[in-house]
Amino acid sequence: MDGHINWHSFYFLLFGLTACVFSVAVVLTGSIVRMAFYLTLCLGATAGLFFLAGAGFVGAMQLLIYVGGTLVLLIFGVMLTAQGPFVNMKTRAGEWVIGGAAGLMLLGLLLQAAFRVEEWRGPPEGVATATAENAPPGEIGIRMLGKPGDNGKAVGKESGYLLPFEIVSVHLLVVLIGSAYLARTKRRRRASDPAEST
Amino acid sequence: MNLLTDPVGASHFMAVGAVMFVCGVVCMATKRNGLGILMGIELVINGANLNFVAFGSEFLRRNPDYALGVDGQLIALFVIVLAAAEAAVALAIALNYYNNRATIDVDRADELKG
Amino acid sequence: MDYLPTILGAAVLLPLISFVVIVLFGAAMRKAHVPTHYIATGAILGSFVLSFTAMCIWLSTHGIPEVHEHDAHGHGGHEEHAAGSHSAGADHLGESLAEGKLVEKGQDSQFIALTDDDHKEGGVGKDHASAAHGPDYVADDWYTISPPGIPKMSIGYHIDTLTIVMFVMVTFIASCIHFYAGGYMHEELHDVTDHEVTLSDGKHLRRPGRFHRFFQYLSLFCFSMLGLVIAGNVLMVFVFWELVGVCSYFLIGFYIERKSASTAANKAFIMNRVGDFGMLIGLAALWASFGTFSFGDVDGQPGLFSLIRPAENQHQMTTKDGLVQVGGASTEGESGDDTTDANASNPASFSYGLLIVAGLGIFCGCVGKSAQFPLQTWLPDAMEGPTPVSALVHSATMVAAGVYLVGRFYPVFTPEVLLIIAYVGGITLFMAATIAIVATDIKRVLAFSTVSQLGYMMLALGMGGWIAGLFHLITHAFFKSLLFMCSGSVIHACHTNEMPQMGGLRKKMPWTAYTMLVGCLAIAGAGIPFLIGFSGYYSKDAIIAQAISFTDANPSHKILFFVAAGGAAITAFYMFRLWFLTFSGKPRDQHVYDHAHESPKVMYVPLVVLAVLAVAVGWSIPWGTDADSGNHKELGVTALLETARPAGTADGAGTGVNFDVTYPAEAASHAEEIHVMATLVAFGTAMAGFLLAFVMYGLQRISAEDAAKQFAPVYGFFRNKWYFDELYHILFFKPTHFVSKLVAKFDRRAIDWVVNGTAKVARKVSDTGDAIIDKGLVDGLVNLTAGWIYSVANWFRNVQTGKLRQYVLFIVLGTVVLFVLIEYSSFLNAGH
Amino acid sequence: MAEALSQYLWPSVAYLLTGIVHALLLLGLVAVGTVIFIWMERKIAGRIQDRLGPTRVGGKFGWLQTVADGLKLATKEDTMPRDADPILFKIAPYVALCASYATFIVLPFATGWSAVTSSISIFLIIAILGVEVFGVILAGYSSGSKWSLFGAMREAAQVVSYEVPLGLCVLVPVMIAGTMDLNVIGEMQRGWFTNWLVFHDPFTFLVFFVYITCATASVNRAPFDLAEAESELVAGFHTEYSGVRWSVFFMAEYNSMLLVSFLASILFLGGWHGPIPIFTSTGIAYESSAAAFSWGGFLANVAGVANLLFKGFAGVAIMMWVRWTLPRLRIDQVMRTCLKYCTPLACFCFLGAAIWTWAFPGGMLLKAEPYAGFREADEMALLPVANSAGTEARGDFDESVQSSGLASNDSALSQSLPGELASQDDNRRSPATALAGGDN
Repeated sequence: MDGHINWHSFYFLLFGLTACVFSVAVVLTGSIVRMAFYLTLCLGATAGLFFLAGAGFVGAMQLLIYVGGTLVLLIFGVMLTAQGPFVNMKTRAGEWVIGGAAGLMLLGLLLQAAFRVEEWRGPPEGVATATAENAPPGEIGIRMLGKPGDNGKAVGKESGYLLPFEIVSVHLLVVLIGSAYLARTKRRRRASDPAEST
Repeated sequence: MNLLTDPVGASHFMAVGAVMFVCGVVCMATKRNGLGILMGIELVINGANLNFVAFGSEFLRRNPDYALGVDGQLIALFVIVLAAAEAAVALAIALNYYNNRATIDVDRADELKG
Repeated sequence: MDYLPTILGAAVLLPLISFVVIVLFGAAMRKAHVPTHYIATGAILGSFVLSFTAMCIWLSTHGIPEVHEHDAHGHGGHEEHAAGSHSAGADHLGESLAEGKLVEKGQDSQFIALTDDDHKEGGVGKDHASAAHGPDYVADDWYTISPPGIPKMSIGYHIDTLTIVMFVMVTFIASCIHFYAGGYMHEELHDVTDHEVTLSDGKHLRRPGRFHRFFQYLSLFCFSMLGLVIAGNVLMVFVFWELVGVCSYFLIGFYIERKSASTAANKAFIMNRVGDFGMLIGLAALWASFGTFSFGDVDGQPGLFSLIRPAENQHQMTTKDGLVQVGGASTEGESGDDTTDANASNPASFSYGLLIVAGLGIFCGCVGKSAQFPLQTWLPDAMEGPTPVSALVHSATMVAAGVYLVGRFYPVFTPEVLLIIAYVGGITLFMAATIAIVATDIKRVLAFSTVSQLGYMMLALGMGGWIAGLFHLITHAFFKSLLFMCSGSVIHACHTNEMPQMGGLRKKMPWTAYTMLVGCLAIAGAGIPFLIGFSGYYSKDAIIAQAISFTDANPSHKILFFVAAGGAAITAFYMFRLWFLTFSGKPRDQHVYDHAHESPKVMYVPLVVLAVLAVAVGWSIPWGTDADSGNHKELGVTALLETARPAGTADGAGTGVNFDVTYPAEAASHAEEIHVMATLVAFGTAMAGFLLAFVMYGLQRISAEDAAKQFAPVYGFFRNKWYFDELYHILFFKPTHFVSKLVAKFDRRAIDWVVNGTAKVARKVSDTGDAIIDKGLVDGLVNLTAGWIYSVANWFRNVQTGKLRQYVLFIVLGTVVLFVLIEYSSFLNAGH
Repeated sequence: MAEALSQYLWPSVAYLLTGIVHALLLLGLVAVGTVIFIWMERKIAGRIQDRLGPTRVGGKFGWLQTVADGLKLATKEDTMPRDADPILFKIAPYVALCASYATFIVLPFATGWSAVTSSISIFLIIAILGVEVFGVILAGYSSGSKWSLFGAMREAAQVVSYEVPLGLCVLVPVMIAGTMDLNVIGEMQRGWFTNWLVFHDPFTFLVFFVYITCATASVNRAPFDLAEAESELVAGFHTEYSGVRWSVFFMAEYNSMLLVSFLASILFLGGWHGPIPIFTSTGIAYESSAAAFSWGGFLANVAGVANLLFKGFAGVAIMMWVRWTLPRLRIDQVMRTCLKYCTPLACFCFLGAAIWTWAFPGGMLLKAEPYAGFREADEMALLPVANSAGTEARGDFDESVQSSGLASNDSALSQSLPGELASQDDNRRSPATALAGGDN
């Protein structure tokens, strides 16, 4: 029995549980910095899941952009907007109840949708998924440059992504400029004097 | 089924994604801190992303031919990039908001109420 | 050779660049005290250098032109000129004319036989730029505007010797004028007080100087003129034609605050529009008939000239099938017996009338631009512009454009049109000359002199003297610009235009006086007969010779010769009257005399340069002998122009169909007898005019005032410019006023009544409808709906709390509900 | 190793055991390395400042000093400020250490000797290295001290900024090699030292120095050590740390230094290949990372590891040298160096190297006949196949493709190969271009 441990599944359990636990922790914790930390762990575990799914490049991207970039940005925001060392804004109990209930409903919905299709349940037993290799990034790059894949088994489903790629590039530029404009230093108004803040 | 011995499938990834998604939604619904809401959004996006990658993967399906292939990864990439952009803008907005109000509590930002 | 279009194109564009630069930076340069005229002058100087280069290239590739006619007469035969196929034919014609024969209809066949023979004999003959072959030219399109499928509209060029000569002339004179204007306009560098403009508070107008604007217009003017000259098709000609017009409008109205200036500018512009209207009709006729705009053959497509005078028909006027036949049909009856000849063109078989219309239309444009009778009145008024402008307008650019166009379109003109041109020119020549006698404004004298000289050119062209007319255009450009600039120098010194206030200025301003004397001598055609002379001597001789040759062939038009000869006398008279009144004798106004001074160097140096050329431009320099044919080569304007002569016009324009007129070949006027007689006539008349002027104004033996009193009616008639302005006032202005008053009355009484009545009725009806339908029905419905929506929306607004988190919850709940619904419905469906 | 063990043990246990052994080996490298580095730093600082450095405690050249330091740190009282966030405060050093330690997972130490063979290893290393700053920020924030917070902010700003030029510098060798696989990049530089990428063309030569600068800045070493500027911020983000946790931060820092030095060697300085190809020319070295086990190859690989370690330690020594020689920059100067000099320079070099590679496919000093093994490495980058299949593919490739003998899970790539091979006269053609060109 011991010899049949499926390491792929094992790692999935490891990373999936990490992701789930820490995403719940994000919801439950009150401190915004701890939230960010748990989020990091959650997203890191997600990156691990990406590796398990054979999307190594996406996983690395996730680490680089989310964990390395976006979250650092977020922490910056936290530090810039925190007045005391640890700011808690208490949520009322009623909101917790309503939010939790709605969330649970949604979760139920999504879970039953996830396990509904037999085909999605995974490969038939005995197929060794532990050898799942990450696809080389070459194909991703080529597809991004607009060359449709000639993967014979999925003709018609795959196409080039040059236009979205370009749109996203321009979008990023716009965002860069826009956020630089929005966040540039302005005269800071005092909170105690609402008459000044028009 | 025994998760330690049986191969996992797209459904399992989707379950993890669903948990993250719901956590994100609940986070958005309950946090009063603007940045907390931002983190909720990140969770939601990642939950969704996980689904894309899972559907793209050929190892997680009964019939690998039905997998999305690289398309799933590509969409996930786009989502990541757009999420980063969104985070930057949202953060800029949050900072601006904070500069104007000296707080980040989104419940105070209800002046658009008609 | 291949570089020619590029070089000339660059020469055209340089002034445009200068214009653009000054437009963009002129104001800034004025503030920075950077003289703008360096740019404009540099540009036009560059153009001149390029044009001159182009001429050198042309001469080096085509060789120095050879002269045939003189040789033919000198040796009395044409057998030895086997090489020049044209020369033989031309010589033959010249010879037959010299023997006093009229050119009969039948000679055409003879001519053709002769040329055929020559072709057989002279197989190795050098391909001369002779009439039998048509002139050498370079024509192509730079840029085609129109899409394929419709008649081609393009920006192209047509370069032949005429183009090049015009280029050199225009750019050279314009360069001199630019230099001169740099000195003349110096007042405009600073703020200017215009003493001729009085404001309502009694003060004089004070305005910022417009130095840069002046040069900007000047540059545009040069650009348009050069573009007009290089234009390769009619459309382009028309565009630049209008550009020239608008530039003259700007420049004549340069002192826009003066009422006289702005009116003069308007007048010039409107008069030109009248002519241009005719020109448009002419162009339309041409286009409708030939479907092409370009002059020469471009890309194998035959141009206008080859269509009208195809090479297969020895460049005689020919038609093609399918032309509008109405014109031809109408002329057939009258000229049926003239068209029996087998080889000659058959005018009746094509729309000859349409060609006449086209020719007349184009000439209409030229009448406007070159201030010919009856549209001449704008030119004297145009003296309101600054003197350099007058010099430019009157010599090289605007008025020259009209004459140039007649020359360019020469193959299109039928004998009838040419005759009309000749008569219009003659009338203009005489009328303007008489007015010039009595004018006292120094610039007006010159203006009328210009009109008169333009009449000369038109007369010459109309009598078949293509070279004579264009030659006079060139020489006239030089001495007239010289004269104008001299007068400008005088005005600059005296601050007045009136000659009665001048006198004795010779001592004060010697450079101006003597250069002007050179100009007067040149325009009067002074020279030692048969030996050498000023440039006017040659060109006027050529015109009078042409007049003699023409009137010999057509005795019924003898009057044209007298006009030409008399005009020469009057020209000499009024020019020397001007000179004597201005420069000799005693000062008539001591104040003006004391104030006068010689102009600065920058102004009189161009005068000297121009004076030299006014003397020399008419000379032909012998340039050795051609090794092959033994012909003499000559370097001179006439010889150059000869190589540009339009195909098929060397042997005269043929015979009129509607009028009884016969055109001899222009070469015929070089015959010995005619030449001698013309020289004598020209010299005699000029001498007579000069002597009279000398007696009256130089020696003051005959009192001019007495003469004026004695001939009071004539004097008044001349003084009032033949009452043309008044005539136009009565003919056009008053009837228009009358008609417009009538129309206004009708408008107010009848039309207004109808309109108001209709409006009243409509209002009544709509008022009634409004009360019933709109207020009751529509408003009720609308209000009901709005009220309902309001109440619903009012309820919904409670949902809009503005709380972000609440919205998130709504989204979640919405999603859940949606899924449940779908689930439920699919469940129901499955149940079925 | 796992396969060998699984003959005697349960596969799962064998797998776990192998992993633990590998991890311990690497951890040993890090820990011992840190100890050595501390000693090195002290000695080098002493020499540069014209003194002897530690000599008192004992041992040859005073090496026992660092052992004594370690003992002291381990036994020191672990204090925590009252205002600190306890969870984050405790966990922050381990985040930093884990991030820098995890990079070794894909780092090759010699031909074929990497824990995980990944086609995107360099990308992964850069990504994981970026996480290290997270621990620093957490530490700075959770300490509840303004010095720590300032230090953390500075460090975060600096590291995030310098990641841009650093990434651009790394892109240059990646572009030349046409792969992000460090194994391939290293194999590509086999042979004489002229094959090293730093000598590939003038632009790589230039970008090597840009890389060194950026790497120094991104690991917060002097003269870019703004985050722990003693004179201003006491000790920056680890002001409040002491004892073991402090030493963990120290380990993370030295580990990062070692890592960027390793990267510099692999990307530019030939990696585990020496300047003179002793093992390659004698033929006992592995020909590629896919070669079967042989004792000669094993020996060569051990020598390669030593080589790489030497280069890495030399790099660290140079960083120390720089630290004790150059004064510290101001924060604005640091940022200006990054944004105004390093980034444009790296962009320029990237473009230049791209053009150079396109114009001179062989590079500047590379020998006319490149090492034959590279060709196979090239193929390996293209083929995500099992190791045995790779050797088979070398023999008669077309046939194996025809018979679908390749256990490739991406048929698009395998189909593209025949055309690519046919046109591959020039062995130096990068796999990416070959892929794009031969794909139809």
